[in-house]
Amino acid sequence: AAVLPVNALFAGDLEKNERLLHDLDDPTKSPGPGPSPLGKRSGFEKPVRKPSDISSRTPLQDLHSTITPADLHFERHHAGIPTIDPSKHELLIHGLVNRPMKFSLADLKRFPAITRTCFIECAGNFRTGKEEMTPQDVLGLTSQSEWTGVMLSTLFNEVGIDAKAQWFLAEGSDAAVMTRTIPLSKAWDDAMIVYAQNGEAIRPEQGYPIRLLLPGFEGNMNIKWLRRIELSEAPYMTREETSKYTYPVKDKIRMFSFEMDARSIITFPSYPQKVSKGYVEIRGIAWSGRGKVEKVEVSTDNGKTWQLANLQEPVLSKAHTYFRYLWNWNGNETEILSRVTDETGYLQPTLQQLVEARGPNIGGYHMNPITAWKVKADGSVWFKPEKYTDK
Amino acid sequence: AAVLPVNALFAGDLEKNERLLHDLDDPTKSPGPGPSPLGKRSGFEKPVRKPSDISSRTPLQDLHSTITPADLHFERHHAGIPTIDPSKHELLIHGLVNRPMKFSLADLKRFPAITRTCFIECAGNFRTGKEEMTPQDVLGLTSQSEWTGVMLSTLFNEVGIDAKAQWFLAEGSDAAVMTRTIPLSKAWDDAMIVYAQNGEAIRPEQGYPIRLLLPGFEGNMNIKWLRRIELSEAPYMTREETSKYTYPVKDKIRMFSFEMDARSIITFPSYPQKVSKGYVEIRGIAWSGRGKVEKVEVSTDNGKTWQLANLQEPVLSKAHTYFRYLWNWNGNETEILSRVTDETGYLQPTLQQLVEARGPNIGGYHMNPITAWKVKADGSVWFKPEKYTDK
Amino acid sequence: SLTDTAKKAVKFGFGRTATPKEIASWDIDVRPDGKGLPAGKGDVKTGRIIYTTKCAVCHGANGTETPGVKLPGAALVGDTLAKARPKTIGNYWPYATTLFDYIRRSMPYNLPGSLTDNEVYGLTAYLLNANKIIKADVVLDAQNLPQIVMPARKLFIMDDRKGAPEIK
Amino acid sequence: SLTDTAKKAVKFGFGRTATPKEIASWDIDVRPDGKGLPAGKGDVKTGRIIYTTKCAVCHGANGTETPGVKLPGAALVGDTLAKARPKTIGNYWPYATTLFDYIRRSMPYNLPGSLTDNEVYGLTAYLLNANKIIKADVVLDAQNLPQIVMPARKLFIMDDRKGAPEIK
Ligand code: HEC
Ligand code: HEC
Ligand SMILES: [Ca+2]
Ligand SMILES: [Ca+2]
Ligand SMILES: [Ca+2]
Ligand SMILES: [Ca+2]
Ligand SMILES: [Ca+2]
Ligand SMILES: [Ca+2]
Ligand SMILES: [Co+2]
Ligand SMILES: [Co+2]
Repeated sequence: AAVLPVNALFAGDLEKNERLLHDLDDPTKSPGPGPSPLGKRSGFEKPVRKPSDISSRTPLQDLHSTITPADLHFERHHAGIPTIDPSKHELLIHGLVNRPMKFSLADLKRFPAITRTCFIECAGNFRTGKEEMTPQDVLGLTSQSEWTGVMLSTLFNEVGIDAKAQWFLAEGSDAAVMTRTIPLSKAWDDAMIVYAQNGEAIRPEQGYPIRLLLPGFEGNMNIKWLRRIELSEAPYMTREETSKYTYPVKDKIRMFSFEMDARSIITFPSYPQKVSKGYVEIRGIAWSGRGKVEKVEVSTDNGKTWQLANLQEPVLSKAHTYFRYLWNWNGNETEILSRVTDETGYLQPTLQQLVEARGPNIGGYHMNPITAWKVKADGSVWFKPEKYTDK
Repeated sequence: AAVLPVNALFAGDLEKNERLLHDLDDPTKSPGPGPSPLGKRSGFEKPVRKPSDISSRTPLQDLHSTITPADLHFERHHAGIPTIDPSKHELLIHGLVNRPMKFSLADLKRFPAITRTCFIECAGNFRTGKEEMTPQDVLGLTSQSEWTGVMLSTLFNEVGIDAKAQWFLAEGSDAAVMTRTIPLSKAWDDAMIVYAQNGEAIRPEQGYPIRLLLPGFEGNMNIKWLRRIELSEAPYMTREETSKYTYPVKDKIRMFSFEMDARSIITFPSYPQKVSKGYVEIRGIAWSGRGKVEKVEVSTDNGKTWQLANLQEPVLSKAHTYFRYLWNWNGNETEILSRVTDETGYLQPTLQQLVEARGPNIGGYHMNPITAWKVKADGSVWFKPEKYTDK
Repeated sequence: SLTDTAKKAVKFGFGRTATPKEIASWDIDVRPDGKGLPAGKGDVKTGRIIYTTKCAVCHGANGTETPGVKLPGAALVGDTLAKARPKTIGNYWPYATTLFDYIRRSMPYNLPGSLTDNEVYGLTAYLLNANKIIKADVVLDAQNLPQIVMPARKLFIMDDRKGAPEIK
Repeated sequence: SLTDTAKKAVKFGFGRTATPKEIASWDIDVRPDGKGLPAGKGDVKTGRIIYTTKCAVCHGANGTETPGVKLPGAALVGDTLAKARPKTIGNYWPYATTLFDYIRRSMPYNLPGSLTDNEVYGLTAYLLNANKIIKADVVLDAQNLPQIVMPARKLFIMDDRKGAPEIK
């Protein structure tokens, strides 16, 4: 039986010839291409991460909600992205356990699964220094995903944990063989071994095929390409928890600061956007490593007064939370700021408060100051860089 | 000053020469490539939609959570995907309004925004017929996204709606100039004009740059590439709401069935997966166009008895909801099924109940029967196709 | 969760008034009561000629199903008898205005929007006649098209389900 | 939301026992108390030679910051004086075992995991001596390495924040 091609399939061929007869600017006048195995972005949209040699930053100002598209998730690598064959990858759990065990990826997927939406943020997330900075420049080392995997407690139950164990070492299979020590309590609380990100397999940059997920803890501790966990009485004092991810606090150096402190940033309006007089919906994200966002306040008068912003529901624990505040701008130059309070009652501090609390040698880790955008009378928006004494 | 290349950037070059000296299978022995502007999937993972000439289907069995990655969102086009320049696209609202208005995409983004996570499902979503069918084959015309945009009620307030208006026509700017009539009440309830999907610009297949979002309503009504809305006293009886998306119910033909009826499907285990004796976590998704999923029950004994499944939180209204049930399989041949009850008390029907309610000429729209998977003693899993009298 | 920051009383002032010309150029819909039908007319004979030139390649010489041939377009002509297969204009379309509206906006598939209003009237006349709904000498226009009572009209009902537990 | 379908009492039986050989081949970590240090030894002199061959290209001839040159690797040698810049082994590393552990697992950057245990002892000795922490004649091994008290040790404190409203 003769079969003529149908619909969109043949539309492609027809299009080439017929389109010439039509107004090229009117999409209603000629059929477009049909379905495909995998979609692509519109050619008019080109969101990108900003890569340096060791990291790349999420374009926060381009995102309208809180799940980061996987290909825009920030990166921080210490020896690049390993190529791992998932059929060969195994996770070893040993040390202070009743039975040291190895789990294949297939084994891990058979255990009861759970999905958790939370942010992962680099503990060094915060840059300042000039007015020409976008939210991506200032705070782009944070992203959010739907993570799916097995509760670490389920695996620890399977191997049996020795009563003497207090900590566990997690080790990656990248060329840095990255290690961090984590308190055992986190495993009984909410730690997971995850194999899926936004529904599909974790992306290579995020730890394919498995990573440790420690909701709310420093990004670096969420070991990627995880291959080994060792239960121990004491922390290992690895390079990443001593020489790195520690910071001067007056005359001491603080280490093992796990939770990411609550913070917020206005992503619209921000540099280099422009606004017009009248209604401007101020938008941004807020989050806390210690639980839910309780409230976000916005100031449109240089921090003199603060107004409650709307929080996008559902508000999840340890998760980027979108906030919005409707501002009726009178056209005068001003500064706009946001500050978050989390469910523990912690209010995001000013830079001045942080410097006062930690002293003049304050480092680049766990810096979560309130930040401001300057709105000029011409509607242009600029980052307000505030000096602090790190050098 | 001489600057030597750093870290991952130069790792690429080094790798070529040095890798030969190392065990190629051990990713800890050589640095990998560094950060990039846009991530890619692991070469070991190739999830794909299944395209026909007019649609493509989401690989439900490959997804571990409920946000569908944008490039795997199902498609259904009537004249292919138009190419639309977002800077030229406008939305016209006219008819029974106080002031007919045009809104540019930039205008729309200035209005107060909201994000809603919900499914969009084709009203014709359901295939049966043979044992060798995957969840993608059976129910792949449903997907879920985080949608962001403006409430239609906000725009209707801006144009001012005439008291005589009862319906509105929504029209696309594709080559089908697709139209559907929607009751005005939906606009006051929860309809939106959305420009973002999973945070970023809507994908071309999903209506770039804007689409109508009618949470819970038939996919076809969520007009893509939206360019015009006309307020009217009466429905327009367009081809898509008369010749299509209608179905015989005994001696009548039912039209304007908006809500997608509650349904569920087990996505694991499913054809062509295999399971082993012992613990098997049964997983799947359930949803309802009328509100929240109240409960999902799973049967592992051919429908004789039913057990409550866990629901993944947060359970959102009109949204795919992941469910899981831990089954201890004794190795005997059986059938596994799921059924959902939504918050209106509606229990997903059997195919037999649907045929009894609608008569022998039942069509392919709004078919939401309970479906079963057969588990053979060898662990193989097969779809259970049930005949019904359409043809 | 659907509470945005808009207060109902507020007018934002974004967007602009649409001009009558802008509206007219996009306002192509046709309602069952005839609202939207343009001036012009067309008869069965001219309709048949246009059909043969512009439609037959996809919908078949007579618009009917051809055994053994899978056409790119659906059958348009069938037994005008309720419940007969395939579902076509004669047995399944409740309103004649829909035919005008649909052809004008989206056919021919490869060149949508290319037909003149007279051509659409003619094609509509031809297809209604082929489906034994109007006589061969009818000249269709904005006045008589909405008057046509389609055989399937009486079968169509608005959704009669009340929601809640009911399976219907 | 973190309630999965696992009941604590259940053992699933997925996975397998790891063999001692499998564990040994991956168990490369070294703890401050010396647990994990392998047999073998190394002195400053041999360490310096290995450093020059395998490390200097990235960390500089002497491991110190070179004005006007941005090295691919961080400075490793500096003023062994608390709070001096740059932060290096002498003024910022609280445990000598970390140096052995880190070098063995991830250096040289381009060929991680390629050093013998003796080489790592040697490099550790060389870098500790260059930072004025051990004498030039020390031969490092599993016994004496954990005994070294690093100058920065006394500065390090575990997180002293209590959470809640406190800004600290
Ligand atoms: C190049 C192929 C092609 C040509 C030429 C074409 N059509 Fe179509 N026609 C289609 C396809 C494909 C569909 C189904 C579209 C869909 O379902 O979205 C269709 C659908 C239709 C329908 C709706 C059928 C139903 O039952 O819903 C009508 C009426 C129709 N065409 C009329 C015409 C007329 C009149 C012409 C000539 C002016 C024409 N077509 C030319 C391909 C074509
Ligand atoms: C090809 C370049 C390269 C070579 C060769 C190299 N390193 Fe490194 N080294 C680096 C880089 C880059 C880092 C920083 C890695 C990071 O931060 O993740 C580093 C970090 C270090 C550190 C940690 C410094 C700190 O303060 O945290 C030590 C110690 C070190 N290297 C020792 C060595 C030794 C010993 C050798 C030789 C066996 C060596 N390196 C060879 C590039 C190199
Ligand atoms: Ca085209
Ligand atoms: Ca490599
Ligand atoms: Ca109209
Ligand atoms: Ca057109
Ligand atoms: Ca060990
Ligand atoms: Ca190694
Ligand atoms: Co980091
Ligand atoms: Co559909």
